[in-house]
This record gives sequence, C-alpha cells and structure tokens, in this order.
Amino acid sequence: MKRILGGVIAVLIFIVLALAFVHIPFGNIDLAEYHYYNPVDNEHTQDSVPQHYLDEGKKETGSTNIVTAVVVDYRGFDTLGEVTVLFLASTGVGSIMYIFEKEKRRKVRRANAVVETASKLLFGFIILFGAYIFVHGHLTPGGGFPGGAVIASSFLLLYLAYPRFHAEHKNLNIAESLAGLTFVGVGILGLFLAGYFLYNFLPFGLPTYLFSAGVIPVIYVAVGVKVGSELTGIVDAMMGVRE
Amino acid sequence: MDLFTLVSLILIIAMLIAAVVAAEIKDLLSAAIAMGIVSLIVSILFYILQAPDVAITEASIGAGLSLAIMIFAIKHTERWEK
Amino acid sequence: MIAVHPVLLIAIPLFFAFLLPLIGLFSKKVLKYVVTGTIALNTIIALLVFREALNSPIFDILGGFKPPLGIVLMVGPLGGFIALIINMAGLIISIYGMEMKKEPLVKYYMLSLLLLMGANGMVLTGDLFNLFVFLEVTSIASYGLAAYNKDLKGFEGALKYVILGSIGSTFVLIGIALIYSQLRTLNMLDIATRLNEMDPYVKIVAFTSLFLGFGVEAEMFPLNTWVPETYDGAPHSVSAMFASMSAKAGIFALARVIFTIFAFTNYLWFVVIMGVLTVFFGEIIAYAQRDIKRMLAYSSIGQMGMILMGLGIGTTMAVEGAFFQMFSHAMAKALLFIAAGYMIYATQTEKMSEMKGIGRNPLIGIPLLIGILSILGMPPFIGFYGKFYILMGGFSEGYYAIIALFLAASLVEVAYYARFIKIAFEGGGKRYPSPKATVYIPLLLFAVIIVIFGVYPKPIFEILSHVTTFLTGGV
Amino acid sequence: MEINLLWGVFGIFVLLPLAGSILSYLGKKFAIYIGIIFALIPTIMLYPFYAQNISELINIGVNINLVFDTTTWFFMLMIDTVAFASFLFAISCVKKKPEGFASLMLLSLAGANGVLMSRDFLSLYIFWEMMSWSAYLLILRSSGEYARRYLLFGILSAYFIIMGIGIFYYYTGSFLFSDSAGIPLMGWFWILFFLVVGFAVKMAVVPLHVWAPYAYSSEPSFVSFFSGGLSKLGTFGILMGMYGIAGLSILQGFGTFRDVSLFGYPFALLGAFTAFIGTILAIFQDDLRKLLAYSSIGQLGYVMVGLGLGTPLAVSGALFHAFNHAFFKSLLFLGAGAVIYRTGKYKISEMGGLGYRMPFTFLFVLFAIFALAGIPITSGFISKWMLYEAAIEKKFVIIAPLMLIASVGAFLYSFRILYGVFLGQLDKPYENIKEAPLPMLVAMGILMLPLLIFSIFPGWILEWIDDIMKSTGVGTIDYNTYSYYSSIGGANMLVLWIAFMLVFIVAMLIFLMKKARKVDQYDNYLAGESPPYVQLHAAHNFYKPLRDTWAPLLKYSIDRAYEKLSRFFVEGFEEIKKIYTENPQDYAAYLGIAFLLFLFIGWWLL
Repeated sequence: MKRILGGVIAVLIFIVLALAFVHIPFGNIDLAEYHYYNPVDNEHTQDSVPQHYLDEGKKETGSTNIVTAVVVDYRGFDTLGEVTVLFLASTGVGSIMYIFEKEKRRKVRRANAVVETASKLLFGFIILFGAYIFVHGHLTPGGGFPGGAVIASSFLLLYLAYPRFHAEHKNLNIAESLAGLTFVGVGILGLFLAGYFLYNFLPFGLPTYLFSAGVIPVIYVAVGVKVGSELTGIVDAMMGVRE
Repeated sequence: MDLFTLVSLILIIAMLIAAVVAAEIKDLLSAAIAMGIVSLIVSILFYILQAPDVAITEASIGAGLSLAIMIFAIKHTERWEK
Repeated sequence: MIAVHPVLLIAIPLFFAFLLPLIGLFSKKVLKYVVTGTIALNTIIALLVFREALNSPIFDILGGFKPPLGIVLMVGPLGGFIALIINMAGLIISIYGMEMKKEPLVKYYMLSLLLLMGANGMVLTGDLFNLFVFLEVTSIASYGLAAYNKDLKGFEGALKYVILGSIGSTFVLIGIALIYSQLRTLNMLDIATRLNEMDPYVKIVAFTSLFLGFGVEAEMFPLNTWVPETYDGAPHSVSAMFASMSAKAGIFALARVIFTIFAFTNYLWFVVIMGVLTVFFGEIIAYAQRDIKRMLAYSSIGQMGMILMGLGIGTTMAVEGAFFQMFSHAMAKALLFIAAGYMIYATQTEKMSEMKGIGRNPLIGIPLLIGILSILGMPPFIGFYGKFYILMGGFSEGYYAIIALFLAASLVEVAYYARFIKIAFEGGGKRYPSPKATVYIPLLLFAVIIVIFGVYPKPIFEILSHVTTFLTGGV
Repeated sequence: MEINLLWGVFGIFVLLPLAGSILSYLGKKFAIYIGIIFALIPTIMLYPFYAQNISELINIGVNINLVFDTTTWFFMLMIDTVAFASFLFAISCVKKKPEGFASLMLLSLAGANGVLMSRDFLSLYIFWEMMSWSAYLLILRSSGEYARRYLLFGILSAYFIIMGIGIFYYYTGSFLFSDSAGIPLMGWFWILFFLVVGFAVKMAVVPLHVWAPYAYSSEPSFVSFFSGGLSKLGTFGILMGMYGIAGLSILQGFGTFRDVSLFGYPFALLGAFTAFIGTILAIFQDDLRKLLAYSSIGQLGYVMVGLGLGTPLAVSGALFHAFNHAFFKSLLFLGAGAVIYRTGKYKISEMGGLGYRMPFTFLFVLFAIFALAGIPITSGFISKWMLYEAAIEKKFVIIAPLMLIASVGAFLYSFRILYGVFLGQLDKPYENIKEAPLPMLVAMGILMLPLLIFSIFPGWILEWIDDIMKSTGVGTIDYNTYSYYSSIGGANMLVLWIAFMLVFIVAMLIFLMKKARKVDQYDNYLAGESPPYVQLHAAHNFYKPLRDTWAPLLKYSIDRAYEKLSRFFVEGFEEIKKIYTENPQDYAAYLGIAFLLFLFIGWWLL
C-alpha cells in the first residue's frame, strides 16, 4: 500500500516538474531579448547576464575559458561556498569516522602484481594530469574541481592496489587548510586592495597565456589542491573503517 | 529525427532505466553501479550539450569517486537490502 | 563606499575554520579560545554592519562585478538584525561549547564555525544561487554536527536530517533552475522586478519548490519530521545552535522568498494555515514527550510555527512580531537547550520525571524560569512582545478561528512547561553537582538579554519599524 | 508638570515595588523587612494622592494610557493594605527562602498596582501577566501541582482576555479604552464576553473556579494577599470592561430584562450560583484552608451578582462587598495561618478549644466571621444588604433566594470554624500552645480596623464608590455618612449599631445579673464525673445530616469533569504523536505530498 502510494507521489511530482521543465528554452535562444536590472544603481539595462558574460567576459576577467570566468570570477563567492561544502563533507566524515580510526586494520588480500605495478606507474601521470587540468583551468575546459577529483582518483588507485597504503592525515589536513586559507586570503586581499571581496587584483596579462587572468589560476590551484586532499581524506576515512 | 536527438533520447531512456534500477534493486552493489551509470550518461549528455567543464567534473566525481566511496561503504555494511 | 564590509561576517569564520587544523597541530587547548574570539570578533562586526544598515541598506559587491553579473550581499536593517542575533547567540553558545570534551575537537569547532558562517551567508546574501550554496553549507555542517555524538541516536537523527534536508535542497535547486531558465538572472531584486516575465505555471512551481525547500530548514509542519530526532541526538550545544542559528536563517530565507522575491500576497493565508498547523502539532506532540530534549525540540517547532504565522499574516504589526519572535526564540531556546544539557549531565538521564529538584540551584533555576516564562510569552520578557504582536496582527486581519486554535495550542504549551517546572522545582531530589562557569555564564547572559529587552523593548521596535520597507519588497 | 506627577505616581506604586523586588531578593535574611518597607510606602502614599485625577497618554510605539483616579485609588487601598498586612504576617511564618517570597510578593504587588493604573489593554495585559506568573511562582513554593492548576487557569483567563483585546483591536486599531467609538453591537458582545469570562476566572466564578481551592491552600501569608487582594483585580477588570469601556447604554443595547441588561443577567445568575455552590462546598470541607477557599469563591459570587445586575445599587454593593471581602477574607486566612502555624495541623477536626490559648487570634477571627456572615457591627452587613436589596428591588426570583441560602450557609461554615477551631474542648497536644507572635497579631489588627470603622461610617466608603460610579456612568445612589437609601428601604448603620449595642448590653446585664458561674467544660459534658481523659470535641463528620441530604448532588463534581476532559485530551495527544512515525520513508512521502499540496494550493490561489 505504502509502496503504491509512494510510486503515485513520485510519478505525480515527476509529471508536475516535467510540465515546468518543458518551458525551459532549449537549443539556440536569443539571449538578447532578455535585459537585466541593477538593483544597486537602480538601472535597467538592455542586456542579458549570459550575453554579457559571452561578450565581455574575456575582457573583464582575462580568462580565455568563459566558464572559468563565471565560476571563479563573476561568481567566485559561490565557488568559495562550494569548496566549503566539500570541506565540510570531509570534516563531517572525518568527525564521524573518528571513533574507528584507532582500531586495527584487518588483514586483507593483496592485489595482484599487474595492478600494483600499473598503479605505481600511473600514479604520477594521473597526478600530473590532474595538476594540468587545474593549472590550465582558465585556458581549457576543466578547473579546480575536476583536477582535484583526478588527483584524488590517483590516490584511490593506490588504496586499491596497496591495502596497507595510508595517506598521512596530518599532511592532508595541512594541505587543505593552506589551500583554503589561500582562497580566503586572496579574497580578503582583494577587499583590502580594491574594496571588493575576491577582486581580481593581479594584472590580466595576455589572453591564452598560462600566466594570465589575474588571480584565477591562483584560486584554481588552491581549489585543486583542496579538492584533491579533501576527497583523498574522505576516501581514506572510508577505507580506514575496519570492523 | 536527426542523429543528435536520437542519441540524446537513447541516452536519456538508458539513464532513466538505470535510475529506476538503482532505486529498486535489492543488491546494493548493483544499485551503486547503476548510480555510476546514471552519472556517466549525464556526463556524456553534458558533453553533447557542449559543456565540457561540467562533463569532466561529473565523470570524475559522479562516476568515479562517489561510486568508489559508495562501494567502500557497502563493503563495510551488508550487500543486500532487507 | 562602505565602512564595514558585511562579507567579513562570512570571510572571518571561514578563514579561521581553515586555520583551525593548523592551530590544532600546535596546541589543542587554545582552540576553544580561538573559536570564541573569532565569534566575538564576528559579533562586533555584525554590530557595526547592523548599525550601518539601519541608515541605508548595504550592498556589498563581491569580485567587483555589478549585480546581477556578480554576487552581491544585501543587508537591510532586518537582515543585519537577524545576523546580529545569530552571531550573538553563536558567541554565547560558544562559551558553553568550550566544555565539549568529545574528540575530534578540531572538527567540532570547524563545523560550528562553518555553521555560523553558513547561517550568516543565508541571511546576508542577495543572490538566489548564493543562498542555495549557503543553505548547503549550513545543512551539511548541521549533518556533521548532528552526528557528532557518534552514538546510535545521533546517527539516526543525522541520517533523517540528511534525507529530508537533501530532498529539500534539491527542491530549492530545481526552483532556482526554473527561475534562471526563464529570467537568466539570479539576483533576488532583479528577479523580483522582472517576475511578471515568467510563465505563470513555472513561476508557481518555482515558488513552491523554494517554499518547500526552505520550509524544511524552517521547520514547517509536514517538513519538520527530522527536528525532534536530530535535536535529540545532537550534542546539547549543537541543539542550541540549530534552534537559534540555522532555524532562524532558514526562516529568514523563507521570508525573503515570500516577500522580497515573490510577494504573492494572496498566498499568505495559506502560510498562516501552515504556521498554525505547525504550532498545533508541535505543541501537542511536545506534551506527549517524556524526554526533555525532545520536548524542547517540539516546542521549538511550535515557536517556529508562530513565526511563520506572523509572516503569513503579513501586516506590519504581525511581521514585526514575527521578527521579534525570532529574536526571543533564539535567545530563550538556546538558553533552555544549554540548561537541558546541564540537567542531562547532572542527572545522567533524559527523562524529565527523574529531574526532581534540579532547578533548586538558583544559578540554574532562575535562568531556567526566565527562559520558560519568555517562551510562554509572559511579560516583561522578550517572548511576550513577539507573541502579542503576532496575535494582534492576526486579529486586525480577522483570523479569529486560527488564533483561537493557536491559543489552544499555547495552552497546551503552558501545560507541559508547567509540568516540567513542577518537577524541576520539587523538593526531595538528590543533590546535583553545581554547574560550571561554562554553563552558568551563558545561561545568565541569555537571561540578562531576555530581561533587559523585555523590560525595555523600544530599541528592538525601532529596528523593526523597517518592516514596512521589507514588506513592500525592499531589502 | 502633569506628566511628572503621573510618573511620580507610577514610580511610587509600580516602580518602587519592582525595585523593592530586586532589592529584597538581594537582601536574603532581611528580605521580609525590606518587603515590608516597600509595601508600606505605597500604602501610606495613598493618602496624599486621594481624589487625584491624573491621566496621561504615553507613546511607546503604540499609545498607552496610565491613569490615577478614584477607581485606582479605591482598589489600591484594598490591595496595598492587604499586601502590607500579609508581609507583616510573613515575618514570623516565612522561614524557607524568604528572599524569594518577598521579591515575588512585591512583583505581584507591582503588577496589581500596574493593572489598576492602566486604562489601555496593552499595559493592562502586561501587568496582568506579571501579576499572574509571580503568583504562580509563589504557589510553586508550596506545591507544584497546585501551581500548575493555577497557571493553566491563569493562562486560560489571559487568553480569553487577549481574545477580547484582539477583537477590540480589530475594530478600533487601538488599545486605548477611550477609543471605543464605532464598534458594532456584535463586536461589543464578543469583546465583553471574552473580557468578562477572562476576568471571571480570576474571581473564581463557577465553573472556572477549580483552581482556587488548591491555589488558596499554599503559604497563608501569600494566600491572604492572593484571595483578599489579587482576586479584586477580577472585579476591577469586569467593572472596567462592562462599565468603564462599554458603558450601560451598550449593555442595555443587548436587550433588557427588568431593566437589567441581558448581557449582564447571565453573569449575575452565574454569580448567584457561585455564591451558592461555593458556600455548600465550604460547609463540607474539613481542611481549614479549603473551607476558606470555597468561602472565598462564594463571597466573590456575590460581587459577581452585583456587577452583573448593573443597577447603581448593585454595583455599589458589589464594590463595597469587594472592599469588605478584601479585609475579612485576608483576616480569616491570616487567622487560619496563625492557627496552622502554631498547631501544624490543617484539619478542623484535629483542632479545638484554641480560643482559650489564642484569645486575640480568636477575637480577630470572630470579627472577620461577623463581617463574612453579615452581622451588623461589622461593615460586612451593609454590603450584603445592598446586594440583597438590589436583587429584590428588581424581583429576581432565582438570584435573591440563592443569595439568601448562601448567606445561611455562610453561618453554617462560620460556626464550623468558630466551634471546630476555637471553642470546645482543648485537646491535649495543644495544652501549652502559645498566642500567635506579635507581628501576626498586628497584621490581623490592621485588617480588622476598617471592618469596624466602616460599619458605623459606610458613607465614607460610599463617597469613594460614588466617585467610581460617576466616572463609569452607572448612576449613583443616595447616601450619607451613616446610611444609604434605596427604593425599597436602605439601611442606617448608626441606628443599627446603637440597637445592636443596646441588645448586647441588655444581654450582658442579664448575663451578669444572673450571677453566672464558670463551669469547667469537662463538668458541663460529664456532669461532674471525672473519668480519665476523653476527647469530647465533636468535630468529625460535622453536618453529617446535611451532607446526606446533599449527597445525590455532591457526587457531581466539576473537578472530576475537568480531570476527565484533560485525560481525554492527553490520550488524543498520544494519538496525534503517531504522525511522527520515525520512519524516514514516511517522512519523505510527507515531503512529496506537501509539495503536491502546496503546488495545488498555489495553482488554485494565484
């Protein structure tokens, strides 16, 4: 009975939401027909937000990758929040898993030689790839989050290949703290230098060059390190559980 | 119907099936893998929709890490839902 | 140019939360002082921000991009007021939090700082997606803290909170996506001015999604099922934080959705009904509880319902009452949770029936009485004005039957608090250990606030006179 | 200048006790003495402020109106004097945490004075609640269960009042009593209904009286203030509500029945029943405090009759009776308190003969009982007589007999106190009992004086009442210093007093001329035989034949009805609790249903 009721509710919600979603414009849309209102200066502008990003993004942020421009610069504060969410998740998992940490690790079967060797070999390359993704965040698709995730997956590989592998928690913590402090520090520095939190105060440089787009690469490196160490921390906490 | 729509449709249907399987199946390991499949298809769809940034993130986090974490979690509890 | 940046209210706790693990490496003993100091600093900044916001609304532009291109923090007098309350409550609770013994302490302090930061962000932000981000920060910090005790009860409560909270935030995200798909903007005021460009159906679905999503955090009636177990399972200081910080942020976000963004005035009576149902079920089920923390949790639901009712009535007076009620409930319920923490510690049980004579020590008894009387809405404590103004606002709109129902529920509230007082002040109990300074100082601080602003509420009402602009869609 | 005077008055009567409350809490051992000082100052300061008429609108966000006029003065006279006497009494009997007692007493005194000064609903409600919860905490000192009963009914009354206030606010948008223009008749009905019922709870009108017997069983020095003083606030509230705010013309607008408003008449009827039921129940009590409590309920029923009838005579009588009741009931509670303090017993059947050992207490209680039963050398007579006349004047065939029966009943239970406690055989354990301590006697003496003075000079009090009647517009009665006149008679107290004294002297002379011989009580009962010690005091099952007569009716109890009701509700609550199933899947389903419901409502509304 309950099952049927649940199903009916789910289907109804699905229908209701689907009816709303069909209103979302799809494909080629004319962004110019929107215009926005600036509540601070109380002015209406014949321009839409996405269109503005596309037209002016490169100029205003110095980032070649518009997505990065939006994520790190226009809406950098959201990114700070998202990083915090991840930080919270890792902290929360760490705090919950704390009781299990001191217990002994169970004997587990070793992985076979192929896996061990391959992961040893791949480990460095994957890290390198991850670093590449976040360092080039403002130039190519990708950025701190996927880069960090890639780094974490390299550690995951190690965990799978060597059951006794254990990343030092202290180091992970230091890494994520420093990365987080960098992010907030850059923000506060912007506040002091220019009066805006997270202001892009460094010179933009030439577009498409590695050293361009002001603070964006700095932030993305911090985010990458942070996400990498946090996800590794979560994996480690989960792996650390032994009955 | 062009190729784009066709591929999208097939992917979406596959994704829906995987999602229902993930919710309904009693074997939690299979459910987790079905979740991974959902994430994977989503990331492909993102790619098709010209959002490579999101696609990369979704693939690495959704299909990779969170699946691994879920499998670890299942490993420490029970595999079969009661 | 702004003299004090509201963003500091978010940046400072965040900075110190990131710094704590590093400090923890050197010395674990200073952690609690660092946290209390941080929140004290935050409170001072909140005070400055609030003073400035009283003159004119502050728009703190982030990243140097004008809204709606970038994110803006918008702090009106009311937002500043709620932020001040949250920080003040956080400061006083952090004194009690110094007593926390359970490892890992670093994580506890980080999570509580981030909970504060998330609540601040929810109150201050002027951007809808940013609001969602801070909702996530707040709720994930809450999940971690709720399970902090690491016992079965804590895990169960936290798990239920996780399930309902994530459904709620999914709905919020859906609502935001729908709005963005139609208007291509995320700034609240921008959305509000251009709302009529939306397709009516999408508008309603978006509104409902946001209403429901924030309703989970604001403990609205059918969505508050997580509250009792989560509050019960969490550490005592955390329950106090939930009641005074995250719930307040949630209901303020709800008020933003109702008034600033959508301003659906003919939807309001439905909000009133949801509010009165929340009060009704909260109070009645609280009566049937035997455990003190569960009783307080359900009572908290009742109080939040009262706030919701005040918001729904929607006249200046009622909304003033609702905001006053937020203040009084934040203070009084935090006090009661801290007192409950002491009582559970002293009696080693959660059962109220075994707490005979616990209030006989005046250091506990007097703040406890003041807190309960304030919750019951007795003058001259701050709880009175909120309740009275909400009621009078309701009367002036002619909601007689709803108010009668509300008063009946309040009578039940009186009954169960009186039952508790009877036990707590009964003679013949055993001797209990006297409270430590970390317990009675926060209790006394809260009690002093409750009495001072109860006897002299004028400053609060002067602040709340800005409600009129809030109701007409201002900041 | 005006406003300074008002603040001065407000300071003396409200802020000073408030300050005293804090001071006495800090005073610890000296708390009671500090309390006496802070209760005495307002009492004394009443004299220079007689016949003042100060009124001020103050804006504290909304307009409030604080007033000091004869109505205020009159009620303050009762309450402050009683409070002072209670404090005096408390010196020797409150030993346990006196600082809590003193500070809470002063707090409730401040609240009571504040209620009397407010002529707007906001300040009235604030002070009313302050007074309510401090009384609650005072009862809590004796018993949590009694306090809980009181609190529930206190809050019920407050909620009724708040409903009245709210409806008033709905029509006028103001809290001021004076802004009452333009309320339709239906609105008036609901406002007055809620207000009067709310205030009637404080007066313990049947069937809202069940808290009173319990609340009046707590600390005697507080109870005397509570029953004598604070219950008068109910009288004040009803007077204000029915006559101060609404006025006769509106009350008569509901229709009249023999010139009495159809709105007031049911309340008068209820008052008569209260007098009747309170008295009947008092007769059968064995606990001295409960007996006095039920008697208090009964006496306040008389006041309710007067207020309900609303003729000039009736309202004057009600106010006069309220005044008398404040003094004699406080005196009785104090007397009972003194007896209980010395014997440590509560039951009348366990006492007896104490009049030989505590003669002054006996004397004071005797006078109080005279006043209560309405015997002419005390002022209790005239107020009761006014009320009877008011009922008879309009030929109310239910109210008048009920009141008369209740009056006879009052004799019965008065006799019970006199005989059971003070007369009869002195029981062995009480052989060496001492007279009550001096502060107690002084306190009782202070309360007895007005009863005697105003029995000869009712005109003085009628002058104040006349002022009140004028300001409320009920109309006035004819009176002079010794007497009052009504359409069917009136009373001249001087004549009565002289006649009474003559009879008394004649009786005394006869008694003396007959050369009465003092016979030991033992001899009286046993005809000179001297068996070993026996207990001859017949106090158990007093009035058994009467009780047997009433048995079929006594088995219905309002108390039990309330208990049944509360049990029903509590069981219901347990059922409702099951909504929270503790199963997260159900919770998720709630979320889904709520979403669909909200959406549906939204779709429908917008």
